[in-house]
Amino acid sequence: AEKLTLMLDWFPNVDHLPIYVARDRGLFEMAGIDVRIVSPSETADALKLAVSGQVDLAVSYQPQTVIAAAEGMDVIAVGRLIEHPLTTLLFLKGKGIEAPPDLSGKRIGYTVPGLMDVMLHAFASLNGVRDYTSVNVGFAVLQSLAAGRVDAVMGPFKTYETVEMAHRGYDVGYFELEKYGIPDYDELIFVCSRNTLNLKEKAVKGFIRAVDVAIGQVRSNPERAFQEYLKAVPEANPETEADAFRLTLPYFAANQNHDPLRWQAFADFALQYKLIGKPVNGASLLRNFDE
Amino acid sequence: MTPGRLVPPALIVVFLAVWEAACRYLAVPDFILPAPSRIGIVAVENAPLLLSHAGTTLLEILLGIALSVAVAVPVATAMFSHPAVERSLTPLLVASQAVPVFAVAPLLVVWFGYGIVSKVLMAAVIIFFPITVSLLEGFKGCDREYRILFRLMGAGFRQTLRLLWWPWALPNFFTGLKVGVSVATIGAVIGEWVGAQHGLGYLMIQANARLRVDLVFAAILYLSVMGLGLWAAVDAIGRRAVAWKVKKA
Amino acid sequence: MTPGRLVPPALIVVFLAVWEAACRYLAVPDFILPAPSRIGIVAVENAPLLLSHAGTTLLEILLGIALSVAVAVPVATAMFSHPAVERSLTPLLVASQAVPVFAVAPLLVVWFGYGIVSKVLMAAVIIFFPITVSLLEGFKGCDREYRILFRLMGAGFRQTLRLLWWPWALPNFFTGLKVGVSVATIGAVIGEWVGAQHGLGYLMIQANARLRVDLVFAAILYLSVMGLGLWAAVDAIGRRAVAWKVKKA
Amino acid sequence: MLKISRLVKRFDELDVLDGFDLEIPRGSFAVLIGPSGCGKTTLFDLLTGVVSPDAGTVSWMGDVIPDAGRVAAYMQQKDLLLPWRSLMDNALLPTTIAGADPAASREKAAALFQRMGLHGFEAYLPGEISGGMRQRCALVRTLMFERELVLLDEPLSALDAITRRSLHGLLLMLQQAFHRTLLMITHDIEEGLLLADDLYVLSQMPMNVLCRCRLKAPKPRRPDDPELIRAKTAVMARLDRELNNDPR
Amino acid sequence: MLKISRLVKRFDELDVLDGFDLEIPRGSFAVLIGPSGCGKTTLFDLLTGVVSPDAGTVSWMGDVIPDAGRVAAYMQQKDLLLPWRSLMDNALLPTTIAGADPAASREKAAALFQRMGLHGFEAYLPGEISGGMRQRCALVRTLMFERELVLLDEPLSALDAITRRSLHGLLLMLQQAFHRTLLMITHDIEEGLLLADDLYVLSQMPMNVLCRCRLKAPKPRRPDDPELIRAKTAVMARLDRELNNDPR
Ligand SMILES: Nc1ncnc2c1ncn2[C@@H]1O[C@H](COP(=O)(O)OP(=O)(O)OP(=O)(O)O)[C@@H](O)[C@H]1O
Ligand SMILES: Nc1ncnc2c1ncn2[C@@H]1O[C@H](COP(=O)(O)OP(=O)(O)OP(=O)(O)O)[C@@H](O)[C@H]1O
Ligand SMILES: [Mg+2]
Ligand SMILES: [Mg+2]
Repeated sequence: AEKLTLMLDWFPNVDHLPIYVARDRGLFEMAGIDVRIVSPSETADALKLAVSGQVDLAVSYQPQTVIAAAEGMDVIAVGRLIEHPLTTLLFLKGKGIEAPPDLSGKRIGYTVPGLMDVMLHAFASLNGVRDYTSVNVGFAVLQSLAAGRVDAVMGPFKTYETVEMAHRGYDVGYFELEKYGIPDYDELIFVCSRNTLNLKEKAVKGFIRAVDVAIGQVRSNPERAFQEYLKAVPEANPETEADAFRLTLPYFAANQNHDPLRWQAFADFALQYKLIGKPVNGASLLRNFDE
Repeated sequence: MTPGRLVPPALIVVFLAVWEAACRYLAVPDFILPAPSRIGIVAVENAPLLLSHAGTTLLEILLGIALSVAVAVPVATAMFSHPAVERSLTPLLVASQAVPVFAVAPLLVVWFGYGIVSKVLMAAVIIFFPITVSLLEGFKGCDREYRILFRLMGAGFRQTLRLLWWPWALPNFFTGLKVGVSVATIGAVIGEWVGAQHGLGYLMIQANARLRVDLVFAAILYLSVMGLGLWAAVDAIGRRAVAWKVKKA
Repeated sequence: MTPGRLVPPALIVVFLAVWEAACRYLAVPDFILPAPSRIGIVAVENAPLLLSHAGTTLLEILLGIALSVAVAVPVATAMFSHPAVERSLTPLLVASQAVPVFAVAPLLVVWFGYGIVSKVLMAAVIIFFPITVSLLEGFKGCDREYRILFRLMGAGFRQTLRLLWWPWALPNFFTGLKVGVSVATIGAVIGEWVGAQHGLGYLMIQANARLRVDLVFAAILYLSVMGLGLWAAVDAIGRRAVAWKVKKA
Repeated sequence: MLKISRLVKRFDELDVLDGFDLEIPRGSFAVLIGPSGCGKTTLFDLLTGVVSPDAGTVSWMGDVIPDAGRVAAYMQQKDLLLPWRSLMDNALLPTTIAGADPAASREKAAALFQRMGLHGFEAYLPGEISGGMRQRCALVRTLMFERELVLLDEPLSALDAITRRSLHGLLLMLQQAFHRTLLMITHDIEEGLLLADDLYVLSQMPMNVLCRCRLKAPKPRRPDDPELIRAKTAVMARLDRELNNDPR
Repeated sequence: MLKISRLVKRFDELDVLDGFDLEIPRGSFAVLIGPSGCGKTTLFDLLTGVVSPDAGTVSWMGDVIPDAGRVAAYMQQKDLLLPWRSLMDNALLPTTIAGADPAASREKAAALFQRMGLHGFEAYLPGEISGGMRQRCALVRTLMFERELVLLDEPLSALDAITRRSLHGLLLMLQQAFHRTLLMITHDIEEGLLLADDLYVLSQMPMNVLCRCRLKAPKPRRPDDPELIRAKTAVMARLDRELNNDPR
């Protein structure tokens, strides 16, 4: 079997569940590949190491991939894992926030400077949020919300922080980006370098197919898939992650067809809001195996 | 401080009591700062998991200590014996202290892969600096009169090093080593951010990402105990090695 | 090492040359490790941006140094004068070294907000330990005979501290401070990863998210220079303060 | 009066003192002479509380005191100058600590520097002067410290004969004009005989008084005084016997 | 022969030596006596290369050498014992460094310990012994170091008269049986006269030879030898004149 190394975008979580299912049900084996899964030290590492060929494949984000392309990195999206944004603008309920304009004059946090502050700015200008103060809260999302240091945070996942907050007795609401004027995009995708793709096209294709099959199987029997995941990732917390999985399930990619128009729309948005400095041709970043 | 004297005295009890009270009466949420009692329970309940991760981390730390001592001693010696080396290396060493790991993590992966090497290196890098600086200052603190005595007795560099400078600088070495082993825990943990599959640092990142703050703190408890143990061990060895100082008093 | 002697000598040139060559000929991608020439260019081109962020970080570091010295000196003194305090505090201090920042950063932010305070605290916490340990060992290293002399002259604790122990431990204090200021840069940067709007740490995270690795390294270059400057300053002050040692030689 | 009764001190397997007695009348000058390593410094250390005795008592003017650290100025065998302070600042240490008037103290120290032949070296650091100069500086420091009892452990051992002789005058002045009680260790028998009211010859460990030599001749004495020459021969012979009876 | 020519040494504004000359015949015993702080230790330091001269030369057996560090064993005024080594290990330092046979060295050191009255203290640390014992240990260490020229800076100043006298015998043996050339600083004029072939009386800074006293009497000499007593008075008078002409 051909060996492939996959680097996750972050530590293993339910977003990656289909990958573990594919591995543990032998789907990779059937495709003639042997996949090693590793975690990065930081979310940008996966893409960097994939582009440099240190790992074969990486789980990355569509915005990150667009940025990488604008920076001239030779990255190519080969598959999809989560097909809509999970990123939201999260707020605590009961503080008078019902619609985006209610955020005017508030203090709003964001998680990743350079990315989420841009999203916040775009969201605010598209939805009439005025006179707000933005602060970088880093990874202290819950803490800063709960302590009242901020009124909302741009960046948390609607499938994850919401669950954690709920489990701790906080009633949270969120605005979904794609419903408030920000172009729809794929939250999690698989990327690799053009060079890797040339050298290992068959294996990569096999990998994407296997994940696709796994997503179908997960859909058909979520409960069993979740049990398998708990076995594969013993650190997982069964209670909260069950809820997170339930929320994530609808977003797993229904197919492996990249939509060049959707990519282009996001790339144009990124250019407009200065997430990137030069235009990116969306279609050139994509590889659809099913065509 | 001998291990026996590490038995937590009054101040520690007070510290824990204040912490516990703060969590209970100020209603500090668990995920901001868990109460010590909660941390204790989690630490005991998850002992098998934590211990198995702790083993990995301890191994990395011990190897890191060994590696950094093995490098720091000759480096400090070279810097001491050749002022040109000191002038060259000092800026590099000091500058290296300002490099955050996340910037070099991919590089470490590129060069050393996902195995134990990169973690050991991270731990070693962190311990290295205080040891080298302390040892060098110790060497430099040696009274000139003794150096001259050795020169008059015809001692070469190696002999002077072995018989004079090294015993002279030993207390400083141990001061540096104590600072070093205390921060070595952090070094290994940071190292584990680079593509680890096991270890307390890995566990902490996982738990942190899962917002299991109590488990994070339980892991910190294990790390702290490990750090204390290393400190106490170095202190005990240090005391033995400079017994003549104690005896003189 | 006086500032003048920091002028990069041969070894540094060699180091940079090897790095440059590695990037060019081993084809290390510049988003993993940029060549020094590239970093230099970016550092110069973006000087206004970098300098403005560096100003913020420098202020945090300086305040952090001031704060930690202000706390370390009395704490080390108390530990020295009351063995019970030492027995109580040592485990807490050592254990605290095993606490990774990401665990406490949220706490600091929750308690001290998004202002400068939490960053100053982060820097101070990191510097505090080496200074305290070194100073304490310095105090302890004072020959018993001198302590007795002071007792016979009827000196109280404060007088002995001021006239004997403090000057005695001054070289150790400066060793600790040197180690401290070198790592202080990291302290401030980590503090800026949470809840900052400005500063080199903030800039680094931002540049990293934008995959501007060369800018990340340019920021590190500024940090390194800052660390070197602080080191050289402490070294110069330290030399002046222990001039009698040099003169004696 | 300083009264030492049944003082006992052991170091591990070494019996340094095993019931040592001594009485020094107030205002007198006592000199201790004994073999090297017999326990003289240890006795001074016990008197001043530098080390604590295993048994025995010390009393001063009839009161038993834990040690004489509060009533005595002690010049130790090592000079113990602070290497970072100038000679003047070292000499001023006792008055700085006592909070005495700085100007007056400085004046007094300057006079002593002059007297000791250290004039001009006030600003030097201890590392920059000769062994004898260090010793003289330590002596100045001790004299700056006004206590009724003065303990001197080989205070003049590193000085040339002339400087030494001039400092004998200073020590006698201390006794006679300032009414101090002096207790001095020396290896120079002639020096002891020139200065002492009572000269004690000490035994090897465990240390005891072998003989007490009461000297009545008025001071200053001359070294060629026949009484002194006789006494010197006697002390020498006693020491000789002590050291050669028990050849260590 | 050791020949010192026109040696010059300044410390800042202090002219310690300003053209100092001295010749020591091979195999002879020279003693230097001079006021405290006049530059004797500095002269030894210059001879051994501990400090470097501003001008002047040193030659040994006719060859100009940068310093006599390679031909001399030097016992410094401070004992410079390593506090972490036992007395025996301190004494063995020169032979350890020279790589000499450990067993033979140990035997030789043991004999010297015996001779110095240090027997039984071989395992003690320097911090656990008396000042005089430290000095004797430093002397043992110097003698363990086999060099033709031996420089001794006040080697016996902290010892009692009897121990001192017995060590005079040792030093004479070193000269007579082992044919060493000895150069010794002392403040004890009688000691100088007992041992010296040539005794030099030195001036204040800048240091010069005030007078050279050639002693022909066979050794060992007796202190009550009338020639010695006469010489002692003369040296004393010369020193006195030197110190009181120029009262520092
Ligand atoms: N490092 C130095 N810096 C400045 N002056 C010094 C230094 N070393 C010695 N001196 C000066 O040189 C002079 C001679 O000192 P030296 O030690 O040679 O005297 P000495 O003759 O050995 O005296 P003693 O008999 O007291 O030991 C002294 O006045 C001293 O102050
Ligand atoms: N800290 C110690 N530990 C063990 N033994 C000690 C200690 N201090 C002193 N001694 C021993 O006590 C004995 C007496 O020492 P002391 O210093 O009192 O002698 P001394 O009479 O002053 O001699 P000197 O004339 O040589 O100064 C010595 O044999 C010494 O080894
Ligand atoms: Mg003594
Ligand atoms: Mg001298």
